[in-house]
Amino acid sequence: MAEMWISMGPQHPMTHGLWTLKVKVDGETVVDTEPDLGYIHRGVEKICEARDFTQITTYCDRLCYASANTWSHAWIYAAEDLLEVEVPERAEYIRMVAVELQRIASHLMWLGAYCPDVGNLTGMVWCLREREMMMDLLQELGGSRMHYNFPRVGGVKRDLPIGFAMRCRAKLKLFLDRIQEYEAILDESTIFLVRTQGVGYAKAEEMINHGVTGPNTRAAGHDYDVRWAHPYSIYDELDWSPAVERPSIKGSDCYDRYRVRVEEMRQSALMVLEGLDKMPGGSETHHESGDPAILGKAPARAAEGKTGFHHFEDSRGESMFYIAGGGEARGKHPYRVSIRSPMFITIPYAAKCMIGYKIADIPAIMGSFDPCIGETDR
Amino acid sequence: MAKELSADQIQSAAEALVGSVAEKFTGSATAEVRHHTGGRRKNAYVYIDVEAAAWRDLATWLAKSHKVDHCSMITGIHWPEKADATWQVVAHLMRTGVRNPGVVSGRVHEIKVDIDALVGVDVPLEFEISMTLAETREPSVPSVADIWVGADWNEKETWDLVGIEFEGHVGMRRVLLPHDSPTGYHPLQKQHKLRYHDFNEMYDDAQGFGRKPEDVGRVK
Amino acid sequence: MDEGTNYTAFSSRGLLDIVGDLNDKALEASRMKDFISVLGGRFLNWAQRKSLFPLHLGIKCCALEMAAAGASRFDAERFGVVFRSSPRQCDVLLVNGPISKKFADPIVRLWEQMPEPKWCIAMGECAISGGPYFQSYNILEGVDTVIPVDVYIPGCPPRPEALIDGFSKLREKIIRIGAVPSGESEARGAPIIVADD
Amino acid sequence: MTDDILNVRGWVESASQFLAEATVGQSRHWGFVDSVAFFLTELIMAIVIFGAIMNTLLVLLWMERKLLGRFMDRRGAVTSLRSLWVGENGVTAGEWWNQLPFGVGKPIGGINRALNRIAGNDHELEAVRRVQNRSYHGVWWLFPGFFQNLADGMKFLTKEHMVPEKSDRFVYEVAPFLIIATTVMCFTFIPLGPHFFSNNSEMSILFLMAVFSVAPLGVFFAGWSSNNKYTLLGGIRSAAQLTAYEIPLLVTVLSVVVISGSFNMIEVIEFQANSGVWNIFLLPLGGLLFLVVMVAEVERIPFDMPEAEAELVEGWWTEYGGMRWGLMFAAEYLRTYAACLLFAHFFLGGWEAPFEDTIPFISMVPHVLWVFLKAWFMFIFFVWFRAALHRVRTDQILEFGWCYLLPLSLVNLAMAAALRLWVYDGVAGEWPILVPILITSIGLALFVLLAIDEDPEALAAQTRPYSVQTTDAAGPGQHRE
Repeated sequence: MAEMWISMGPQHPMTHGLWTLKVKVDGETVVDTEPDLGYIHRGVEKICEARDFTQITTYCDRLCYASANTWSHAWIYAAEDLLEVEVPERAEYIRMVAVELQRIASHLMWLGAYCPDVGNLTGMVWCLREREMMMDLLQELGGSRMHYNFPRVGGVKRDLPIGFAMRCRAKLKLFLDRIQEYEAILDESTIFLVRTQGVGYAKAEEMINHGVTGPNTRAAGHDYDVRWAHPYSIYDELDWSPAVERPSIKGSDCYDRYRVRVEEMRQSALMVLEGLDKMPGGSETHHESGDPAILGKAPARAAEGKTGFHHFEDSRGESMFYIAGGGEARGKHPYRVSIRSPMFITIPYAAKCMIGYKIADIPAIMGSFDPCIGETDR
Repeated sequence: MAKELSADQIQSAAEALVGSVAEKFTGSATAEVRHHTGGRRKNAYVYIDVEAAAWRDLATWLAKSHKVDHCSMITGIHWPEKADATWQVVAHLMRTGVRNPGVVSGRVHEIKVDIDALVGVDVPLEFEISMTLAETREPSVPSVADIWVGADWNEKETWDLVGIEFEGHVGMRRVLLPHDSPTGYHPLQKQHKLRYHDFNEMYDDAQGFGRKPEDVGRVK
Repeated sequence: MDEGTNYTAFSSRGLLDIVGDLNDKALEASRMKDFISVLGGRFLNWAQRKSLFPLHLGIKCCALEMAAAGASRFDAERFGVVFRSSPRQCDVLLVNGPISKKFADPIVRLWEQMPEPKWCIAMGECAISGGPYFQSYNILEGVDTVIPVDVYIPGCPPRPEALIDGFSKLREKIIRIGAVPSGESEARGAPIIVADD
Repeated sequence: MTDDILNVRGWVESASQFLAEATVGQSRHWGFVDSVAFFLTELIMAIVIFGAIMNTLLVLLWMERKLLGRFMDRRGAVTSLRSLWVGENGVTAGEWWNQLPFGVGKPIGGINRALNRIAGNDHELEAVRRVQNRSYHGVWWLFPGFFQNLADGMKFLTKEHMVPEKSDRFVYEVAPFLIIATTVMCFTFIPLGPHFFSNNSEMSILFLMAVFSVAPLGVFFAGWSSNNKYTLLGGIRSAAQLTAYEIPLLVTVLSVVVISGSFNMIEVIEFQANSGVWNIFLLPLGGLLFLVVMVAEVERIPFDMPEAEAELVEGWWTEYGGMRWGLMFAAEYLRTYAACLLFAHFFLGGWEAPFEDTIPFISMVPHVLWVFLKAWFMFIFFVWFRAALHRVRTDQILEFGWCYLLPLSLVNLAMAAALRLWVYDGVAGEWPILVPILITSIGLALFVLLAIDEDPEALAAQTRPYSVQTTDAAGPGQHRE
């Protein structure tokens, strides 16, 4: 068959979200690919120049909608760097609980979307069933199911509700057994292994040079993690180590990326359980919102010419906010907000990864990089 | 207690690097060690102010001899009121130290980094490199897409939204805005205002798609 | 050979027209036509109401609520709502995110590819009025600037129960008005807003 | 022929004979009485068989939805009969029956009100009626969700028929007829009972297999003609996959014919009834092969490449909508139903009750029931595969078909011939009871041993059971180095 360009268009079951992957195909083998992004570009950086610091948190929730908390916390850490704000110890622990629960929910959404990519609908419904548990917990913290607007500059909006710790421990223990169910239907299914092993090779050095970070590089055998390399929050007081996978000689394949994320789900669950035990002031006490134990004082205006930036370990890679303060002329609004989306850099690399494989491998490889188009198009 | 990079490891690595930048790029680049000012830990990072012309060989020097292997983000900012520094490009780089795992007796073993033993060039470090350009119609900065491929799509996005050219960039095209948007239209420049930024033009027909009939003339 | 005629030896279309007219007049005369059209109409209306296939189109956060509505806790399949991937096999275009200028043409093409008795549900603030991005330079203010919309589901994102209520509001509209082609907008009646009553 | 109280064919023959004599026999063409009677019998039996299959097909669809719902921990469709007369959330279509001519509407209105009162959801309190909105499921506990598939099917009638502009119009419109006609034609040769069949030709299995394998041609025409790259790929994949699985299918069916001694379907079943042992116990490998090959023939999940949801949007039927797609959707399930019925006839002894001669009154039960029960039981496996397994890639499917299934089916054929010649014909024309027991136990032991392929050392060391360290097993990847 002559080579032909297939446009896997904006509306396509393989694309989790709206983007087009133009694939040049020779028979069944992929010869060349070209991603085309920008279908839900909504100019968040331009809008943020007309909003103050608390209003921008809601926009950052809606950047990557599968992991809203990690993005709003990334923004708040950058804003605290700009406004030179101290955060009380208890607020750091509550933030860690919120971020790690959101990381589990985000990885569950990824596994739920990855199973139909490789052909099995049961995996999706099971993972979404567990994600509902995590969303219930986050709904107690933030108030709504998906976009929580939970962190504030200097702390958190609300303390843990009464009884939250007990419910959280029960659900996480149940979740730790449910992961065995996923591994039963995925790891022990020969067809899943045949579809994902040896597919979508990517070496560590090549990835980091291409700007790909997070679970995708840890799957390639090096335990680089922003949480220990550029330390923030209270990860040093918890007993955890980055989830690393032992790849093959030719680099990490889809199966490694799947293993890394399942391992990270387990670790996040254990971190939340440990965080609840070590919470200063105990996880049963409840402070009123605005109490200095959970919300420090924070100025509303940035000094002239002051800038602030912060790297954050998002569930898909290393996300980052760079803010240029506007001084008196801009009032409460920042002068420029720049958002580093890990997937905006990973998708072109994943598209290059597909060359040489079959058409049926495109969803397997693309899905294993966990694309989230909301943050890509900003 | 999980191990993590201690503050003085980062501090010493940053000072070492700032020292070598000072004696290598005396004229064109000034480097200093700055600290994050928020949160629990005030980690150090390297801030380099470089002229646009010297950006490319600073980048190759950092990549070759200081193992800066990851370009995190390139941002373009438009300061219309500053005549001498109208266009600013801020590049954030990182030294991650990610290496391919070695093969031992036919089996690949992953790398578990011994954090306390990291010293000197192996310590992961953050960089913020800023370049400013005076008032011009076509601001342009040399491209580093061939040194770090990660910078490729960052530069495309920066040109697409802010309008700063990158000489030597292969295949510059619009990635986020519609392909048929007018040439020279870069929305993040300050002369473009948000829609309805002042209240009274709430319902005139800014986007040219025809308003719903019953909304014409209504003041919000 | 003008477009559309079959390649068979004799033009079967002519035969079909003759037989069709004959049949029609006979049924008309014996008043059987009303009998069939009323009973058949009610049954086919029930069939159309009970199996509304939305398009597998996920734009932004409301897409995850749509997936949650399809999953096991808020099972939308209880009401015959099964997500199909090709617009040819769908009845409902569920728009669940902001429509950017780049996606305006593709969404109109998707709408035109759907066979005729079709409805459009605007789910979430972004689809209703551009939502939090109404000031953006790249976002249309609501999907009704390009497609006629039948049911609006407010919320950012609306809960899966609201999405399922949106489908039941659409079923109410179908039983009341019937499967009117989307061309005649006045015969379609006013759009419904969920949780409005 | 085992006698059966449901002697449908006998009744129809006597009825049509009587009818023919009463009409043609009295006229001057009395010579044609027998041929008219024969024509009437065949016509009525064909319609009866088609009706039985189409109605029990709804059972199949309902089983699929409910079983998938159970595997996926959700309820599945629950649309029930009551939703016919109960409106939506209290909104009804008004007094529509008054528009019916000749006052026929009055009784319908009366029935509607009575049903609403008995099994409706009208409660005197408005709020309770609105909340208890049981328009979708409720008191009518009879198979909730059974009518959902009926609603899906009938909905396609009202859909607009769109033909893609640049598609090959004639082939686009004819391809679905090719698929549907050949699929329905299969059922003429599948007997549902000893006296409940439409056609009992001498070589019925041969003709059945020929008709069964014409449909993939229609799939390829449909894929090619709708002028869409996805459907073209779907059509080509379907053609490649089905040629790869046609030969193992025919060889497995041949092994059943060899062991049963005849090409006629009814004689195959009679052989299993008389010899006292079902073929599944004699040819367990054949049964397994037939199941796997049939899953590939009807393109269900593990071998779902032609309509791969993930990358080909909807595969070869992306451009079809409305009634053509509805019928093709039904044709896919009809082919699965034919596969289940064939498995029941070839390996599970057709209409022979499990302990036919030992339990006294079991032969009083109409044999059609056993055929349907066995077919539905086999359908559970099809749904189980769909819920548990992932989609295999096209080149892996073809490799599996040519390199594994074909040799295995030849081995199975050799086993069947050996069993027939040495054991059945050699001894007294009756299976010695030891042979099936031995074969089944060895088969089960082999299956369990082969199924446990986890490599504990590899799982513990978190490396790959399939060593990918040196060879690049699945990923061609040559283009990149």
